[in-house]
Amino acid sequence: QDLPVIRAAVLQIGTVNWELSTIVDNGLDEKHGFELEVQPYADNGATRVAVEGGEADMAVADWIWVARQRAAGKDYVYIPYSKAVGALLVPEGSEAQSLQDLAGGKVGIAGGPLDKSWLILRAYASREHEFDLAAETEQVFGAPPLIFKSGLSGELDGAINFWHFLAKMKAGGMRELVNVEEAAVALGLDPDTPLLGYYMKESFLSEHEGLAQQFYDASQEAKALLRDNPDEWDKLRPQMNASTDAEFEALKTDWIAGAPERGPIDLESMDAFLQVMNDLGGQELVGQATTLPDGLFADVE
Amino acid sequence: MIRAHVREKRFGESRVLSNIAFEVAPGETVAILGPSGIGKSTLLRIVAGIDTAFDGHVETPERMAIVFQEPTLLPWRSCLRNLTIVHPDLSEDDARAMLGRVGIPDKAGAFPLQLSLGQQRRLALARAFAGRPEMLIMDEPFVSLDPETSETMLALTERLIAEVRPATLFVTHAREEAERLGSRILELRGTPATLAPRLVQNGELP
Amino acid sequence: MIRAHVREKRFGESRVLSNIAFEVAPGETVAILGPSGIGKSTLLRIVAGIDTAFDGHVETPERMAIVFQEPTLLPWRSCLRNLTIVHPDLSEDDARAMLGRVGIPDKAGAFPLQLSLGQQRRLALARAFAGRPEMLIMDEPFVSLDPETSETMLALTERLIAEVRPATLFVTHAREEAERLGSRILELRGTPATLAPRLVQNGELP
Amino acid sequence: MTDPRAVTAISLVGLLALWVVAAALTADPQILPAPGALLGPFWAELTSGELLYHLSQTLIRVIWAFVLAMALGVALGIAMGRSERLNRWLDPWLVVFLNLPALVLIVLCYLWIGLNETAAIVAVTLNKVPNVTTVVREGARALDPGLDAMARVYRMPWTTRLMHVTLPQLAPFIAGAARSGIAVIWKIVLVVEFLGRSSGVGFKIHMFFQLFDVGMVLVYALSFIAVMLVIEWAILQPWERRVRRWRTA
Amino acid sequence: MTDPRAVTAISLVGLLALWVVAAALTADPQILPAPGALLGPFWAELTSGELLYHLSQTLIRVIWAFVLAMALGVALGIAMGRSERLNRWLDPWLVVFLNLPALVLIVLCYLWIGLNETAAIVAVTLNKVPNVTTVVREGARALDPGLDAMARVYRMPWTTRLMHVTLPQLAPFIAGAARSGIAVIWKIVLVVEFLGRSSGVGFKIHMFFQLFDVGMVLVYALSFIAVMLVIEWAILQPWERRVRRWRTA
Ligand SMILES: Nc1ncnc2c1ncn2[C@@H]1O[C@H](COP(=O)(O)OP(=O)(O)OP(=O)(O)O)[C@@H](O)[C@H]1O
Ligand SMILES: Nc1ncnc2c1ncn2[C@@H]1O[C@H](COP(=O)(O)OP(=O)(O)OP(=O)(O)O)[C@@H](O)[C@H]1O
Ligand SMILES: [Mg+2]
Ligand SMILES: [Mg+2]
Repeated sequence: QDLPVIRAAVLQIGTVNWELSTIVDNGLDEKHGFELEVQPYADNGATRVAVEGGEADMAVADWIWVARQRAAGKDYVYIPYSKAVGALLVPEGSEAQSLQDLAGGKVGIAGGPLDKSWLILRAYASREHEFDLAAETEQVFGAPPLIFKSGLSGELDGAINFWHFLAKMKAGGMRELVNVEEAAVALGLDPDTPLLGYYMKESFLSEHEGLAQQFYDASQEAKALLRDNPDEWDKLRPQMNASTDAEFEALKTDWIAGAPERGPIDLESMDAFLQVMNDLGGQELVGQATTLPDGLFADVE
Repeated sequence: MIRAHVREKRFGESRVLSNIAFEVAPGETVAILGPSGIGKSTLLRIVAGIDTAFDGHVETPERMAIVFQEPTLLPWRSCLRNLTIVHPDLSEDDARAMLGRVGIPDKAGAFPLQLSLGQQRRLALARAFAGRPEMLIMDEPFVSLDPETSETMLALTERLIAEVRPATLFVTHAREEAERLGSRILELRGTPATLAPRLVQNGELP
Repeated sequence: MIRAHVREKRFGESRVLSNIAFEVAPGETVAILGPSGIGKSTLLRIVAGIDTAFDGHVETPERMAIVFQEPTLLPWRSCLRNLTIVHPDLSEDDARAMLGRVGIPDKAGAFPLQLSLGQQRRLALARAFAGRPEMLIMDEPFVSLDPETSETMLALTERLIAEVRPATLFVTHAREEAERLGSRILELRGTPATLAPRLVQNGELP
Repeated sequence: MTDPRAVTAISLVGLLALWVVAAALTADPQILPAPGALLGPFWAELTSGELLYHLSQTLIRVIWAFVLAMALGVALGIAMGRSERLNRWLDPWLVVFLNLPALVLIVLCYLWIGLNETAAIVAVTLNKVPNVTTVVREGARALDPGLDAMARVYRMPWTTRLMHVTLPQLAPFIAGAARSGIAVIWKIVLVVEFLGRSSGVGFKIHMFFQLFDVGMVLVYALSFIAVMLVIEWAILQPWERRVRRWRTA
Repeated sequence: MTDPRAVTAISLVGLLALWVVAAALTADPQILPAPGALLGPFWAELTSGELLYHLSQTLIRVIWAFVLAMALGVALGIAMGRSERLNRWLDPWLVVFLNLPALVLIVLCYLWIGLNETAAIVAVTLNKVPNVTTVVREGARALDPGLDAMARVYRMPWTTRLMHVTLPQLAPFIAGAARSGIAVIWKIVLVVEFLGRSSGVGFKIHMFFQLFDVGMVLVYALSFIAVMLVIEWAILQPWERRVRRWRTA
């Protein structure tokens, strides 16, 4: 019983919990030679403090953030978890047909001015329509639940939110104006880039050889289970906060669609993505990570 | 005209005043005598309308002036302002003159806590005299003063009373003072305190 | 033994005391006289060690008692506690007896603000008398008291001084009081105040 | 209307009525549910033991931080209020710590001390001490010099002086700082909990806020408020009445 | 060491030294950068205009909320402190609003009033008023009844009374509430800004916290603190010295 323990700091309501619960409930952790211990927190910042403070070994973040930290000297290593799935929604009665129609309107953005979906959409608008989305609209940066509510109430002309809120907003009648995936493709980016992932400290991984691969295997097996086995979803339903069957189905479909293919990370498309982000967000977004830092991605397949 | 009838005043269980009735006409000066703790200040507070928790009734003119047993000044305002804040109609020159009359002409800009206690008491007197009160209440106004200053203050009071003719009620422990200023003397006696009979005939209400 | 030599005391620019020197032997009682505002309280505060911002030096015994010009009680503690907090060695019975001697035997449980001003002053006297001070300082201790109570307090003071024989220094405006209690009288005069020459010969330092 | 209990009851009912009206005007249970709608969830959380568990966690933190912050803050406040010299030295520090964002202090505490209970309590205490100090310092500056002289002349030992001369004069300042203090502390505990604890009302409130479940947010917030009301009536107000007796008697 | 300016300077240098030592001990510039490491980013933010823009946004909100909260809080505090009757009616409300989590009030304000400036300022004000009221109420309860009687007998108009009798007595309470008040307000403004504004120091701090860029968090936090130090020295302390003159003269 000397299995290495991975302490995962996660948002209690994060969708990553669905995967982690599946791993623990099905004993996939022990099967792959480690033990998973989930620590719930109420805020993303808290999970990061937990890892940095040595109270946890793993948390979830987007890889640009991890790259930034690594370039700044932290020994964080990234393991893919999910693809980018985002969209800009407009209210039910909106007549907007393209991003240009939002000119003069108010756009609510949950992730702040450096939100990746927002940046991609800005690039897309300027490249496709020669339209400066940031200059032509008024942005309201707010907490995700407030953007959710203001979006539904019609106070906003457009809204970009985290994807589980997007699912609910769509279920509440809002319409997808532009999908971030389409926009990414139009920009020549690989839509399969796993934007979200787990990160662990390299020092931790080197104490347990092969642990990254073992965890990745467990993660992939859980994804497969969830993709192929609807019963697993029924077990998760209590923690999914879906108030209607429609919401439940939407969350489920979107989650499965967001699971990246198994396989090593395509460094080239990652680099291309990073360059675009660097162009858009500049140093404020990527810090010193103007090129892919060495050893950022765990060597998993 | 002050008309007071205090049927009873008690603090909790202890009865302090009982059945005290008197009148003070404008221009009349009534002295109140009585041992320490008998209820003199309490009676003055009732007459001034500060203490309303008693059984009885009191009628007084509107414009009154008071000298408390302690100076009760505004410590955060200069001596001059202590006069002009209370009497907004008083010109600064008149206020300065008033300070001169009570013997602290050089203290206009000083704060009360920079005065000696006797000087504070004189400032309190100046404050009372600076208006033209229809009614004047003073609780031991001339203590803490040396005989000379005390004489000056007494003379000043006499002049004010002669000029303005307020209905005046004052407490003192010095019988000479009472006899000099007072047209009548009320003496409090006993527990609860009542007016000592021999002195009140002409002041009592029917 | 009190030894005081105040070369100068000033408040800002104004000089209040100048070149005042005297001694008070144990058992001796010295009265200070002088008009209001001359600097009597200031001198007492210097001697008591409260005011140290002066030019000169003062030597005093360790155990002292003081009666300020105002009562200066702890308003949030009962009368009894006002005695026992200041004198932790005083038994409750002795404290009650002391309250009796100053004429407020029934006020042990009352708060100071429930007393008349005269009663508060007597409590302050009781507090000073309850220790066995080697040095006693009193600033106009017997004002605000009717003649009878005043007499009682005077007698009480005499008895205490005879028993405990402290070096006593007190301020008064009443010459009879000064002459009755005081073995010597110091009179302050002028601006800045100095000791009036005719009265101080035997008390002056070389 | 003279029975204080009746007044309090009516007053609270009035507040409830206001809430009902606001809820009716809002007409969106997602934004502001009516009071009745919270009874079910409240009961569920209560019987599951969740509510009591998180409430007790938060209370323990609040009590610790409160006691520490008041003790340190009052001591510092008295010292700085009485000594102009000391004040001149420490005042810049006070201003800096007073205005340091809670977030910064909390994160630094977590990173230095670790993500544990000690760090949480230290963070809250450090956040609150400057507030208490500021208020008490003003009180210490306003102390009566007459009583001070009296205490000095009668050679009171410093404990006696503190107990019977200084603290009673500071009582209104301490009462004010304590009452607004508990409130501020509990607000900081909320932040501390959502930034790095896995239990407590703050943790739950933030989580339910992420889910936009205003009802559950209110259930937890109001449970704490109920506790505070009980403390107010059972401890603070009787204590204050006793301490204030000398004024009104 | 008698020149107050020198003392203040030395004291601040000491604080800086403490920081340098702490940074050296931490030995991780990502957790706590040394002061020197912040000069570059500070200069960059200053010259780009970013810093001044966000700082001014925050200051405007702080000033608005401060003025509103102090005015309302002092008025309510005086009223409740003087009238035991009114106090009995309003006290339960006070306790509830005092302990309502900032988050709840802020979110409700944003949802009712909209994601705008008014909502932000109202939310901060509502959060702070109960604190001011609590402290000032204690002061109003401790008012000197002697001066009160004097004001009554001399028939002072209520404005005179307020200006010359009541407020000077409340000055230490108001000063305490104001100083700890600005600090609390600015902390709430931070939360308000990160929950729903697109400008201000709180918005930036939260963004940089998300990026785990402690250096920039400190740049913004310390810039505000610098402003507060200036306000303290240029406005608060001279004012206090003037108001307190009667005590020390
Ligand atoms: N803090 C102070 N600042 C400036 N001047 C002061 C201060 N305290 C006292 N004085 C002045 O010093 C002088 C002496 O004051 P002191 O209180 O000693 O007088 P006193 O002889 O006790 O008078 P009284 O008999 O009226 O009590 C007075 O003129 C007073 O105005
Ligand atoms: N607030 C109070 N509560 C209870 N008893 C009080 C209160 N105020 C005064 N007393 C009592 O009422 C009596 C009368 O007090 P009052 O102040 O009127 O006396 P006085 O005649 O003015 O005495 P003095 O000459 O000493 O000033 C005293 O015995 C006092 O103890
Ligand atoms: Mg009296
Ligand atoms: Mg004097």
